[in-house]
Amino acid sequence: MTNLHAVAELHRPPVDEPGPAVPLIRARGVSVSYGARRVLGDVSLDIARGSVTALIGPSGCGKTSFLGCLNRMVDLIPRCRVTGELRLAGADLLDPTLDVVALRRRVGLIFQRPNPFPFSIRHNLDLPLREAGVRRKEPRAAAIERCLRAVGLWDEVHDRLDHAAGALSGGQQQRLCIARALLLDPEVLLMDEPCSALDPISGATVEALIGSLKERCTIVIVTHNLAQARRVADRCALFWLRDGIGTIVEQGTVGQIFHAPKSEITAAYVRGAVA
Amino acid sequence: MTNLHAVAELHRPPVDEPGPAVPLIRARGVSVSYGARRVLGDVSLDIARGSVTALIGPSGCGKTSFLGCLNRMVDLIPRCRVTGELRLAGADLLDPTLDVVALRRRVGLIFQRPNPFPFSIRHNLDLPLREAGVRRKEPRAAAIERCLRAVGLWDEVHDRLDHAAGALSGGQQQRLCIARALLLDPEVLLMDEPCSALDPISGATVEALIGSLKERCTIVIVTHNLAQARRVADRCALFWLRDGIGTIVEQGTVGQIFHAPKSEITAAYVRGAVA
Amino acid sequence: MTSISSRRPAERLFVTGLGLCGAAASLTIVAVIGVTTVEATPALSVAGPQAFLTDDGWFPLSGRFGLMPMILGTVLVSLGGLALAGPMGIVSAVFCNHYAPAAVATAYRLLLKALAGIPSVVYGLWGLVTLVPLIAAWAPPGASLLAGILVLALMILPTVAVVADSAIQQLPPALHRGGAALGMRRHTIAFRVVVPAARSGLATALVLALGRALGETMALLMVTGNLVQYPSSLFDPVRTLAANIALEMAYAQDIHRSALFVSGLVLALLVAAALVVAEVLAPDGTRHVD
Amino acid sequence: ETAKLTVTGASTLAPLVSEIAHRFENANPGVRIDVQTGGSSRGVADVRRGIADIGMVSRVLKPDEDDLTVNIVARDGVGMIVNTANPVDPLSRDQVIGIYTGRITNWSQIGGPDRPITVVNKAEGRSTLDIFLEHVQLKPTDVKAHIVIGDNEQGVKVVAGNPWAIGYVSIGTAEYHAQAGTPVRLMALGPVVATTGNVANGTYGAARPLNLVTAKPPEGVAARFIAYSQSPAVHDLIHDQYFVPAPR
Amino acid sequence: MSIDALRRRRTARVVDAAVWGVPAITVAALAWLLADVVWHGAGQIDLAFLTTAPRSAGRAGGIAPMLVSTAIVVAIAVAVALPLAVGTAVLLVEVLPPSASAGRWIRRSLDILAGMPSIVFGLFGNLVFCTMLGMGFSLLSGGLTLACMVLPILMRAAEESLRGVPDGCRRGALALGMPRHRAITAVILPCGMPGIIDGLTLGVGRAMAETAALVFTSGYVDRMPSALTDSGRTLAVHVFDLSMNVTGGDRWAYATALVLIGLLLVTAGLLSLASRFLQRKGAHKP
Ligand SMILES: Nc1ncnc2c1ncn2[C@@H]1O[C@H](COP(=O)(O)OP(=O)(O)OP(=O)(O)O)[C@@H](O)[C@H]1O
Ligand SMILES: Nc1ncnc2c1ncn2[C@@H]1O[C@H](COP(=O)(O)OP(=O)(O)OP(=O)(O)O)[C@@H](O)[C@H]1O
Ligand SMILES: [Mg+2]
Ligand SMILES: [Mg+2]
Repeated sequence: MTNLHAVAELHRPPVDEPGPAVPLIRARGVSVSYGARRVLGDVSLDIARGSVTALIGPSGCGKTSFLGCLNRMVDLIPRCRVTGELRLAGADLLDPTLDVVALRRRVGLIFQRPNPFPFSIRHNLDLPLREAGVRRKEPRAAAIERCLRAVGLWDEVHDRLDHAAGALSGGQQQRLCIARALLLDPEVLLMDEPCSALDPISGATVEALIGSLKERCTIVIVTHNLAQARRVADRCALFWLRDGIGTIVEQGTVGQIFHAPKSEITAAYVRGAVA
Repeated sequence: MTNLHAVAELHRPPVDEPGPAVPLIRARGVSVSYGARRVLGDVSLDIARGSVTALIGPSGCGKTSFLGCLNRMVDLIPRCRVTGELRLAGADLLDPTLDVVALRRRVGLIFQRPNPFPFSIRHNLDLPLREAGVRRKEPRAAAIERCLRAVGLWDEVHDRLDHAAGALSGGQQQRLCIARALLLDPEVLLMDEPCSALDPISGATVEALIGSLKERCTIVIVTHNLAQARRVADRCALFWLRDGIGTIVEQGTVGQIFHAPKSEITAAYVRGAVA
Repeated sequence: MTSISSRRPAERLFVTGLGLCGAAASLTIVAVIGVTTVEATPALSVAGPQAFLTDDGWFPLSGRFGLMPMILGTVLVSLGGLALAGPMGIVSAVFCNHYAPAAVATAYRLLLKALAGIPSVVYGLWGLVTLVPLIAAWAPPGASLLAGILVLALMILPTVAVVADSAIQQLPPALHRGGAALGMRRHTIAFRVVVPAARSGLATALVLALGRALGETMALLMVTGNLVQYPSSLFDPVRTLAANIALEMAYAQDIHRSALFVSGLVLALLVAAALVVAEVLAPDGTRHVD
Repeated sequence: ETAKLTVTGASTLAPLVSEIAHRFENANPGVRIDVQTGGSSRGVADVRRGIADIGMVSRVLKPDEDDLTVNIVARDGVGMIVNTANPVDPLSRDQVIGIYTGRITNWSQIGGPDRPITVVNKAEGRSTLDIFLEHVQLKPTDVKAHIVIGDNEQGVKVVAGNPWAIGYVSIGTAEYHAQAGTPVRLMALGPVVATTGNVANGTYGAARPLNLVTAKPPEGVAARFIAYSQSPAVHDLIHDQYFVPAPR
Repeated sequence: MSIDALRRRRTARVVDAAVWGVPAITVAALAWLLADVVWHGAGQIDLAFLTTAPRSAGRAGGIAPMLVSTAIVVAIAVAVALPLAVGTAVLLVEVLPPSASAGRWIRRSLDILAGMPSIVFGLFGNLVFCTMLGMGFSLLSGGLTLACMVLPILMRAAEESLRGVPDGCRRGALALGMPRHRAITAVILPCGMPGIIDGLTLGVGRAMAETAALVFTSGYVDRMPSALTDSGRTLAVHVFDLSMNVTGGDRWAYATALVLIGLLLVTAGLLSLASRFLQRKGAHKP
């Protein structure tokens, strides 16, 4: 189910519907500053519909900030400024008049730090569903079970859905947040280190999930686990700090990046890390 | 610098000073319950002075809860109850009259979720130092630089030490918290997934740090990254859920666990994950 | 469980100090209630406690001590005021945090804080000179339950709004971001995520405001008409317990004076009853998880 | 000579006594007079307990208060007021009784427009209430009021804001407001016209005394201060407060 | 667009309108009230009004002694109540376990205190501070009585604010081996400071506005106070007296009220600046 009216609204300045050759997301010279500090400079990246793109790179080089631009979470950070060109299916993502709510329904985000609401597990999942207009109880319960199963959490929590989400272990919270983002069936899913708090088994569950989502969902995943990037991604982009400003030094298919890197930085990074 | 007076206080019921053969930390039949829910049962583990012990296992099986017992952070969770025998250098860690402040200075903890104070970066690091009685400014500044360098954060933040710590990226916050725990030179360092938010480079920095700390510090590290466990740890313990209660299914040297596991669960876990 | 005592002298001293603070704070109420009780004793022993509930009419000089209409009046005015000011205060707090541009929010906050410190006599004068005549033109005598509720609502609104605002401001921003990332609309985030997450702070705001409402004297004295009767509509005058004390204390002597202190005691009981209800309705919130 | 006097009691009297005290202090350096309020009953109680040297009492003393020495400083008449928009004038005593007992509930019953009457009464214990009741020969329990008020100013504002209200307040206050343009009009309580002049010359009966009381016959500074308060030297201050100097 | 979507859009509009409507109503009511005060009072205010003593029972002269008395009484109240309130709040949140009945009783007792009418505080203060403790009518008695009055507001605000401090901060501090009292004073209290300051603003407002409690304690004397043991009339008492007891005092009552409101705005502004400064010094949110 693609949220049709949301798409309709987003398209306000009507543009040519992107064909398969046109990338779903298109970034050109995107820069991000917090106050006077520029942290991301001149990022250009194309993301095709239905692909999985891994963003890798050292800590603090602007990966999270870039994801934040894609669903306009940056709006919530005071003094944060984004420039450049950023389009989703042709629509200008940096347009100040854009309907950000519709955008965020299409573009889900899973945060680096799990952030469940301080309510019960069930209520955490019920809320977005009700917000999306699912009024009846049964379809909500069904969706909740489906998504919890998808992240491998159902068996662990099905008997305590009414307990506080805050009492879950770190990994459980993370998976709860993934499940929550899946509920709305987003068109694009941004995942900021979704497996960082997960053990290998849960991590594998999430990776399998990513695989199964691919058909109906475009995924951008930030990961520090290069092996994981190789396993799940089609394309890969390496962010790097240059003079204190993050940018993309190389991008390409996973094969290219890991086996035939053009830049020395990339070569060193994937080598050093894989070793 | 071992915190001598703290040790002295801790030793209230005088016990024989443990020789090298006696483990520094000794757990026998430790169980943890939150309210009526038992989450950890019958954990027995010995940790030798100067060793690095990795705790691995799936999400929600009680690793964090076990670490919490070792420096009595569990005291802060209402309705949390710990039973069994737990000793540090012979002193009973579950003694309700134990001086937990002295204990926590000896046994540092790095949390799974980075939790910098909502102050400036500098103030985050200044506080524990002042607390430990370092009155003059220069030694504090020196210690701060040393610890920030140790976690590879100095270059990134030295020009904005007075900015808010909360504006750091996820990985930067994580490393800041590691630096903060190092300042006091703890005797035992408990690390709960310290590298989960870190890219391979920063991860390697932290691993190197662990190596360099080994001489003066006993380290217990929870990690989901089995490769990391193999790289940094001497011994390894696998936690597993049995009937909903976490326990240790196997422990031994890293070689044993990864190459000659006794239990099938271990074999499957390390295989599945490494593959 | 948390060990309260500690072996460290500094810490022990600190905890002792805190204990003394707590003891002093709770002693205050003991002292206030104690003084009130001592002063109320003559009337209670002469008339008997039940007289204050069952007597018909309040004519203390003629030995009639019925407080029931005033108890009802106090409850109606306070609940009415709270019913208006509670939601408005919470909405104000939401407004400051999620709707208003920063400058507007700052100005509005300042305004609310000033509102909280205007003497009640000024509210009373305003109500008497502007509000009561308006109501009187419509449904005489004007001075009424309704006037009391409106003036009281305006007076306690800042208490609710300021306390609620600081409770909401304190929530981790991750909460708001989490909601936004799920494509929730602003009002859903505000009223379904933020407000419930701040419920313990909001409960505090309401309790404080209720206390202020029950104890409010001068403003109500000027606008409620102070008639000792059971109101049959919003436009009927009522007298509150606090107004009763202020109205008559100046000339009251002996049993009359003592009977006024019984009003104070009854008010304390009323607050206690309100707290019991509040505790049953809204059990203590827990600490926020971050 | 240094001395300190504490005067407590009626808030009606406090502004006046406070001003007298300032003048007295200026004339007698070293003397300090602290004026406090809290009500007539407080004045009586404080003087009896010895907390205050002088009490201010804005009413006739009760029979059980004959242990105190009374010194009248000024008088304050009580008159009926209605809104200037109200054409009814004059009111007979019977009509007032009818209004205050609930027999007459509409101005049309006494020749006014068809409007319900809003009856404003004072709170139990207030001396103006006592004077009013005594004058119209009613018991407190007979009165059927719509609004109960405390101070005079409140009464004036209620009547000013409600064209169909009737109440009774201090004549001086009402005169001031009538002059200052507040829409209130004084009406006599009885046959004599309600003016401060008639209160002063004693023809207007419905008036209360404003007293300074002491536990024992005053002596020393207290005696001098009371004498000063009763002297013509402070008559301008008494007029300033819209009271009437007491006949000596 | 579906009916459902339309309905949802309408809900959003209605809620948004309500959220803007409430402050609009509040501002309108306040503007109305303020306009009243300004209309009647502004004409009386000039420099002399602020710097001279009142004459003719307040209908001439100024309010200088009242300004000083108000400042002193409020300062005493804050100096006494703030430490008590914060101490009690810390006791409830950081020391006593949440289930402790002592904590519940302390909180309940303060809640009841919050509901007592100010005149009862006045009579209480008069009996206890003025008479039993022999302080007489004085700024000290008044300040102490006010301290009792604002204690519940300060305590509740502080308690709430401390409860809102994220557990991560608390655990972080304790895990660093900070003794509990240091964790509280160095980390938890600074984190909770904005809420405490908000409570303080409310409390100061309440104290500055108080009448009935002060008539019986700090008193009615309109002389410039020269010691804490002197009686002194506060601005709010002056407003009350002028409007209720002094015939023809209305305009001066409004003028005094206007000064009081101005003072409140300044105080609230300063306190919020202080709060912001403290936040900036440390700070951000986790
Ligand atoms: N405060 C709490 N109250 C109740 N239950 C809790 C609490 N904290 C943890 N638990 C439960 O205890 C179990 C063990 O949690 P713990 O955090 O120790 O797991 P963990 O091994 O660290 O998992 P992870 O790898 O996901 O961090 C989980 O099922 C969790 O839901
Ligand atoms: N709210 C903020 N205000 C100011 N600076 C910020 C803010 N958020 C991030 N930064 C800075 O911007 C830079 C990029 O941060 P970002 O979070 O995008 O990095 P990242 O690539 O996600 O790193 P990590 O892998 O550690 O999460 C960092 O130097 C960080 O300190
Ligand atoms: Mg990041
Ligand atoms: Mg954990």
